[in-house]
Amino acid sequence: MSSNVLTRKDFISDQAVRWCPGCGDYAILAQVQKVMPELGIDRENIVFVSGIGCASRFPYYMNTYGFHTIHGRAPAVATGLHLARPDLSVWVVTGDGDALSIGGNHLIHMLRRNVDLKILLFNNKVYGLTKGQFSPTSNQGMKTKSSPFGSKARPFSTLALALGAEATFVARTVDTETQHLQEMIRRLANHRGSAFLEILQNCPVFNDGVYEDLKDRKIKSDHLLILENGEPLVYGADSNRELRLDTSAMRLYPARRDLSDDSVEVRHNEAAPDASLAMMLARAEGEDYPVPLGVLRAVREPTFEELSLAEGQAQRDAHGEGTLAELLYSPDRWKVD
Amino acid sequence: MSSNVLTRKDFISDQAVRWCPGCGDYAILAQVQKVMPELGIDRENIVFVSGIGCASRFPYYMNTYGFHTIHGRAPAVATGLHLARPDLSVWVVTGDGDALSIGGNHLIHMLRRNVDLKILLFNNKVYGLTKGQFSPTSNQGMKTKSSPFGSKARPFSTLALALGAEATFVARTVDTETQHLQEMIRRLANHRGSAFLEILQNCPVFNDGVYEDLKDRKIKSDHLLILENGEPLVYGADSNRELRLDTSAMRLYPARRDLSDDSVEVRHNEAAPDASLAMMLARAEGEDYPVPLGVLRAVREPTFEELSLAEGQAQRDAHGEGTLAELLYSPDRWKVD
Amino acid sequence: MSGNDEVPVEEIPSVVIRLVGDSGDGMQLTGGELTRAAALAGNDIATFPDFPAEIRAPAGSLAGVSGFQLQFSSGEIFTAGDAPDVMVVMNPAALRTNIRDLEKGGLLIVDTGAFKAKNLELAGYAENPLEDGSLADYRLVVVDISKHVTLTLKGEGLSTKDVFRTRNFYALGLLFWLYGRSPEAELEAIHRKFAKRPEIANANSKVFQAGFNFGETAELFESAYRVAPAKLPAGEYRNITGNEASALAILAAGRLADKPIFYGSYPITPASDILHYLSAQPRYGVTAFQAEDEIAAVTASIGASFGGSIAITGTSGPGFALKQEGIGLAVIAELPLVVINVQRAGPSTGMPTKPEQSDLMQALYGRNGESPVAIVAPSTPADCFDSMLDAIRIAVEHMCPVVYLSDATLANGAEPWRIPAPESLQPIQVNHRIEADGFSPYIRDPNTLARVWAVPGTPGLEHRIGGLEKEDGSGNVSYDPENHQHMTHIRQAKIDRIADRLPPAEIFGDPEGDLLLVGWGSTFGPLRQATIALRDQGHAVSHMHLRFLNPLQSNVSEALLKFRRVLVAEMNMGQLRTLLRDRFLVDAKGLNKMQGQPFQIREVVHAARELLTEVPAETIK
Amino acid sequence: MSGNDEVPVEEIPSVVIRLVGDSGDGMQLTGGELTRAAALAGNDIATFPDFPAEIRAPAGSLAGVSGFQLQFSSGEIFTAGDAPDVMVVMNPAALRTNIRDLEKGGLLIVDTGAFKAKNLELAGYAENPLEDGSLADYRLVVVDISKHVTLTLKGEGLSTKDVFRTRNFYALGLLFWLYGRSPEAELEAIHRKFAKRPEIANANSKVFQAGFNFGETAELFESAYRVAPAKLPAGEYRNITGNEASALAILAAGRLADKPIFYGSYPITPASDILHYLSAQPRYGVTAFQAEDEIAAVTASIGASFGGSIAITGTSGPGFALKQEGIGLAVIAELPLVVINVQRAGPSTGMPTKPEQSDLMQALYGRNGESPVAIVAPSTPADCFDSMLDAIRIAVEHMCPVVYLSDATLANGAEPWRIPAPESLQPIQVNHRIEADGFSPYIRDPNTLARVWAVPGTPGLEHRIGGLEKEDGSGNVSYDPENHQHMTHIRQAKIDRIADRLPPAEIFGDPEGDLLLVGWGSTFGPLRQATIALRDQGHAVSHMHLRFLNPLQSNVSEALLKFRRVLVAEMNMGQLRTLLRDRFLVDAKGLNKMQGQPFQIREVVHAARELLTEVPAETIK
Ligand SMILES: Cc1ncc(C[n+]2csc(CCOP(=O)(O)OP(=O)(O)O)c2C)c(N)n1
Ligand SMILES: Cc1ncc(C[n+]2csc(CCOP(=O)(O)OP(=O)(O)O)c2C)c(N)n1
Ligand code: SF4
Ligand code: SF4
Ligand SMILES: [Mg+2]
Ligand SMILES: [Mg+2]
Repeated sequence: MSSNVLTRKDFISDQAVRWCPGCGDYAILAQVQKVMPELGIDRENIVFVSGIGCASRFPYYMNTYGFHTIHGRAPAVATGLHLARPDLSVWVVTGDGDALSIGGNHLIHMLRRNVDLKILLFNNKVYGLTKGQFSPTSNQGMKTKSSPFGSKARPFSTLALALGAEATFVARTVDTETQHLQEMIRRLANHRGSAFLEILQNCPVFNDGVYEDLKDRKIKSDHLLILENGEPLVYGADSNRELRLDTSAMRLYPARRDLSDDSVEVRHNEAAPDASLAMMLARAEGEDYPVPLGVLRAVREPTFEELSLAEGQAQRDAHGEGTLAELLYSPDRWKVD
Repeated sequence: MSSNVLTRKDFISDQAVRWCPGCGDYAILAQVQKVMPELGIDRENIVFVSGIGCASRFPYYMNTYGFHTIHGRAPAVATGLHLARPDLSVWVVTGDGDALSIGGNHLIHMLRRNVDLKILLFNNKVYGLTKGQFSPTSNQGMKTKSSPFGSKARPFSTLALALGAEATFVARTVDTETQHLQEMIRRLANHRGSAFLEILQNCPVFNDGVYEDLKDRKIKSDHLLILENGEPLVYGADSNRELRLDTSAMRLYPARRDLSDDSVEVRHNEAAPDASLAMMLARAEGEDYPVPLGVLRAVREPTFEELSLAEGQAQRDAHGEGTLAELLYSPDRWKVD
Repeated sequence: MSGNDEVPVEEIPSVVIRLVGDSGDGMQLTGGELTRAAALAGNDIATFPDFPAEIRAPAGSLAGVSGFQLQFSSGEIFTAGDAPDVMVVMNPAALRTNIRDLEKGGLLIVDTGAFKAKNLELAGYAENPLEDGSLADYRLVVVDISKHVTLTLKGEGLSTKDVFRTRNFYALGLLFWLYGRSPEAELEAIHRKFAKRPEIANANSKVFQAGFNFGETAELFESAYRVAPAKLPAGEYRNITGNEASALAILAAGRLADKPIFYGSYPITPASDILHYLSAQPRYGVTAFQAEDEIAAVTASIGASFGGSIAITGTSGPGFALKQEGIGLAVIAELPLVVINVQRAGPSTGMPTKPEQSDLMQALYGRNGESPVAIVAPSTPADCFDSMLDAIRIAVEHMCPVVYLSDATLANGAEPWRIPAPESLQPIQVNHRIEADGFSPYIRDPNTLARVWAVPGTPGLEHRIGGLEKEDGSGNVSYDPENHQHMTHIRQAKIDRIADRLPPAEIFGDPEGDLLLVGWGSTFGPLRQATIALRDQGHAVSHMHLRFLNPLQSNVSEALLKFRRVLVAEMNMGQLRTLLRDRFLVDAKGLNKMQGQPFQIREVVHAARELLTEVPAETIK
Repeated sequence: MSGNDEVPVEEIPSVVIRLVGDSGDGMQLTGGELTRAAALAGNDIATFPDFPAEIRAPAGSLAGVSGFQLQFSSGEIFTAGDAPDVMVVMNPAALRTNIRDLEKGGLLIVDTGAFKAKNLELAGYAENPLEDGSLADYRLVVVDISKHVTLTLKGEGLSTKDVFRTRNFYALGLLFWLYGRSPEAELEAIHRKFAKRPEIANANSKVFQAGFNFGETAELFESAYRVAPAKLPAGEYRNITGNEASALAILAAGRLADKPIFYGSYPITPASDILHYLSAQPRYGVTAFQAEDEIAAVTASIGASFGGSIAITGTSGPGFALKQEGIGLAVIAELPLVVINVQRAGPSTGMPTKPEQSDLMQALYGRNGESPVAIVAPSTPADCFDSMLDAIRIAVEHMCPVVYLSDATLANGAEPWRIPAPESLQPIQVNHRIEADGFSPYIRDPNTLARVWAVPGTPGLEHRIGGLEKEDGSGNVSYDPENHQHMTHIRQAKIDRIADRLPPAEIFGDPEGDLLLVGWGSTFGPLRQATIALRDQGHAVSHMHLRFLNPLQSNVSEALLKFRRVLVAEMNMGQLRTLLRDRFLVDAKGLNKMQGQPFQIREVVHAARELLTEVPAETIK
């Protein structure tokens, strides 16, 4: 089994897929199934762990090991699994409600610890499975069943939160950008440590069109900034726009490339030890700003598992494997005859 | 009662204070009791809400209303209280474990929503009450009862996390800097929206001396950067050092003021709409970096309560107060005789 | 009223209709309209919607089948009926998953247009069941609704998809004709409902009328039917689901107490609709807070309660588990709080859209330490109104958390509710302490043992409370051994004394006999109806329904002793039975259904009969 | 052995000593050393440490008093004794809070040097109790320890504070002399313990010796005492606390099963020490994960269990409440998991350092839905070892969560433990499925009903599990009504069948009689000792201790019927009693202590006597 060359089909389980027609989740599933065989990991060594939500049904459709756990706890379940079994490739699939509402704490702690997990966060900016309430990423003012007059809460910037929580790998893509999505999945697989990917996903039933600007062929190039490492932050139909640094205000702003001003050109550096640029990009949101897609940050730091394993090894090297006899017969024992 | 001029003594409750001798919590309590009378708020309109931990015993010692709740949930309890009673001045007292370990999710959601609460986070980088395990802010490698070989987890940067969670007011001070601590409490009180103050606090029993550099009179000026709005980021015994921006690496770095280089001088702007500078300051950590103290960010945005109240008012203005009759007699009713 | 002169009209006492189709076919909407028409015509009604867990499973799949069952009657009814007399089927998958429930000889109306090869395959039919004789047991009526609507709407400029989506209104028209409902009110309703999309309103109206006319002209049915109005008590009525009634009562409580309401919740099926309802009502002084999780929902509500609001937090099973630590805080802080648990099938995520009553023990015992709470359980959708008012009254008058145990059947089921006159509702007494003299936070009412409710903002009453054990009276933190024993007893006694205010549990039937059927919550309907049936058959059976589970009403013990046998029927493994056995050492037997479905009347009748004829108890345990 | 020739040496069967002082006075350390000396001398011992909730309350305050009680004996003992015969008091606050417990005529040793005005005031004494005659009931021995240590250490260059902190070793020396313990071993121990601070080691040794010498030379005592070695079964012994024994068993299980161990926990009193112990033992293949909260601790452990580790998660009351939703997932996923709950006094935060047994119901019923788990409860500190091994065996062999209910008394209490020979411990059988043929994730062992444990990494066994209801066998998501009923019964039957492997519950005393005392957990000691006392007094009393609470051992029902009366003594309001009444309809009475303190033997004896003489049951309920 393990030696065969795998194909996309090998990753399709026997379960009928049950998302709504037109749901962005289908495209993501297809791309994941497409990229998996390329990774050279045996199917039995892959585990998909999810919480609860439409997105979280994902594991049922992957012909790998899978665990559809409880709402918000997938990062914690996966942390335990991977600490116990660092030989496995463990993927977490979650939604914006699952990951950022009830599960926010586990997510930030996983990122902080740099547990070697791949996180796919399907952000449709709404609670799909419970039929359409606003989520922590919903735009302020969004009208839903639980916010009939518009939601009052400001949304999280998903990537800013991840960066604020010390993430070593942070990226973003869109369900409809097939190639880019594939590329991001590959990048995720190759990162050692917590690798966090936000996938902007359309929910045609409860939040149709939130990402329309990024999908409409006519205008999308003005709204998408595809990050290229080492390159300036150029976008727009004729590459005529650029995000540049205004040093007086200490912020990126959208500039016309043909008009020169006082600002500083910024070249993307995903490996910068300091997360400042990544953070500016994560926050590059607003009317005139494009949405940055790609890898905002990718730095290699020791993973939680590496450090934990190394400690165990060091102890065993220094003092030998613990035996039952040694465990029981402590030096302060005494004898009764 | 309400009309009397209050003094510090009015804020001292009849309960014996039960922290360890030398605990930094004493100094904080004293300064809070000192500043309270200046705020011009009647004692009965002030509520201190806490979770569980040494820090969280705080409310017992304040002669105001108080609620010592359960571990990690103070921000949520306070959110409910203040949504219900926006007329009150509600303060949250919490520890690094309480706020950032078990309570991390409530903290970031409170900040995101911009609930009008004042948060005092006593960061002693350890779990005091449970007798000395590492916390989410403990330095990596710290040896404790639960990490006898050094903790493996990377710490949160408290302020970076808050900024990543959209905080509108973020500040830091130290238990021993009496004047500065007082000033920060005043600033907190004046902010509308979530106001987050990290207080670096010494735990002489379980983590003595973690902040020694900031306390030792001989060296502390080299280690403390006191932020002044509009001013460059100058510090050092003779104000001979400065944090400047390296635009090629997009980061702040510690420079000598007398040596000029390519870098850009940065003037502090706590009210910048973009949180980038605040984030850089929050992350200004490391061997050669000073610890910034003061207000990193202070921007005014509508609070969650303001928006919620306004909506209720708008509805009542438009359609009148709801009556019992109107509630019960829906238009689709029918009559049986 | 129009009618086909050539078809006889038969008077029937009641009918059970089930509409089944794909989730996209609008069965819930159709069911709702039919319910309303029946209600307006004065019938007693009961409904049972049954939808899939998926938002929209692939069209035509077995997982995507959505159903709505409705009984309307000229007499008093308590359930939506065991088995349908009439089934309307919109596609093969719906037929496959539902047909076994239809009574033999029942009327089966099918849209043949949906029985195409692909749909048949999705439903797992090798052959078309409409043609292979497998439906011979039923009175099959086939109509090519799909074709009819296409013809009806030709030239209206609608997309094929939009045309197809009007099929349910065609079926509705047919049913209106069949039961002699006047189409006018429905036509109006359609125009109101689709006011924002006039072209759809227009199409639905046309198609509805076409269905009605087809019933009249085509000779499909041997007879049309009439169900006479029920003799309901006089008054104004509206149709109401359990979730609506719960929400309404919450708003009413705010007005009755003249207090602001705080509702903290995190969405979860089947409780979310209460949040939705309340979110739309800021005019009634309600703050509906969608929290980040259930822990925040309950603790924010506790904060609001500390601040003096009437605080309610709502959820379902798994969310209820998450709230338990918070409920314990409310117990020791002695703050009023109502916790709604709309129960669903467990354990864990279980079957989230299906009903169950398996959280009674969790409500009683789900927290650390001895932490008693009061428990109230509504019995029918309309009773949710009264039960919620009871829950709120108990919470604020006894200063304690009250768990309110609804379930998925009640939450989504509807029935006519006689609207109480506003002035007939008792005000809710809330007394906040304001007197500073002699104040301390844990002084108590000598009768109820409720502590004072002193809220921030009151000068001179500044005080601190929390989760550590309290000294009685002063409220100071105390580790004193005797005080802990004392406080443990006080907290228990406070709950026990609530029994003093409760009316005796009502016994339907004679006060003694051979068998007492005991139930709580949504099993009220089938148990009551089963009791009626058993008594009609001459058995000495009575029915005791418990609306209060903690404390139990004071006559319960005595009532149990007066019957030779006790049968506790529950949608769980015997949780109330456990309680009764423990408290009263009565050898109660259990009828326990764990199928995510309410009891059928016949199941209860059958189990009762077995017990009456002394079949060994094991078989029905 | 040295001894004052002029003081007689009295042989006594046992003695109860309590050391009390400020938290900073080192009472726990002193108690530990005294315990070790008694153990090494072959006495049977039992200890009860009792410390305040504050880390270090202000020196001299009532809240800061820390105590350590120890009984050593020449016969078998099961508790640290009801009341001390000897009390050593290091300051006025300690005297005030403890003196009422000392037996009249008991020996009271006091450091007069600490009875200064400020300390007296802090303790709330208007006059010095050493001088006002209020202690006349006791044999008061005053020593100015503070002065003695100052003199002893003059010129050693230590700070006043450091000198003052040696006082406990002076008291220890005195006690060593009084009970004829050899000082050599202790002097060695001091040097080991303070190896990193030789000046302190030196000072403590000097002071210890000075105390010993003072006993010998001063004519303080009428007599010295000797407690002969107990006739313990032959073997190697060590002194062990409950938390240590639990942790040791966890490590041993890893070796016995040849599997890695995963321990997920979030610090909480009184469970944290298990985490501390395991964190130091990576050599035994344990991964100790300090999670961000209890929910992460339990779910990470479930993840590790899915991955094939032996997974354990530990906490106390409020943390246990937070874990319940996760436990429900383990129930439906049918994964092995041990959940430790070191119970403490509730509700809510309650009295965090004090013991209670009030989470039995929470363990049984604390989750949504019908979600049965197994429950094991250790009876003594040493029994924690065997009980934990039992819990782990049940979890992995029956593929289910097992709750392990310890409490604060067991956790910190110590007793000598006869070390089992490593080869005497049964290996733990773990069979992971590897055969792909015929595999599906919910196929079961026909005897135990345990499903297969197939772990990721095994080729051909790829499968998905989760919290939605499963189809038996295939493990596919299922909403089928009959399947849900079937699975509910399977999950219950799986737990019930564990009873087949359990030995019968042991009845101490005769198998029938007038009264059966029933208990579980840490009440074992006082109940057993009370039973002995009652039998000595001629009563027909027996004692049944339950180590397994779910399922109950199969002889329990029969055993209960053989006694005229049943008394269930618990540190709660009657949780086991509730269970027994429900299951067996037996009119069990309760003795319920809710004081954050273990039972005293005399309390149990008293309650039993009352019941035996037919005093109305209400008074002891
Ligand atoms: C403890 C608990 N609380 C609430 C729920 C109900 N619930 C299920 S999924 C969900 C939110 C789903 O939103 P998201 O994570 O964004 O996923 P999506 O459905 O949009 O893919 C909620 C609130 C639950 N299953 N468990
Ligand atoms: C649910 C729950 N889990 C765990 C605990 C135990 N606990 C109490 S305080 C605390 C951590 C305290 O650390 P921190 O918040 O940093 O406060 P500090 O004592 O250092 O001021 C813990 C783990 C608890 N009380 N409740
Ligand atoms: S509700 Fe939205 S997210 Fe969920 S399956 Fe349907 S389209 Fe997709
Ligand atoms: S343990 Fe540390 S933080 Fe807690 S009271 Fe003592 S010194 Fe202060
Ligand atoms: Mg979503
Ligand atoms: Mg701390």
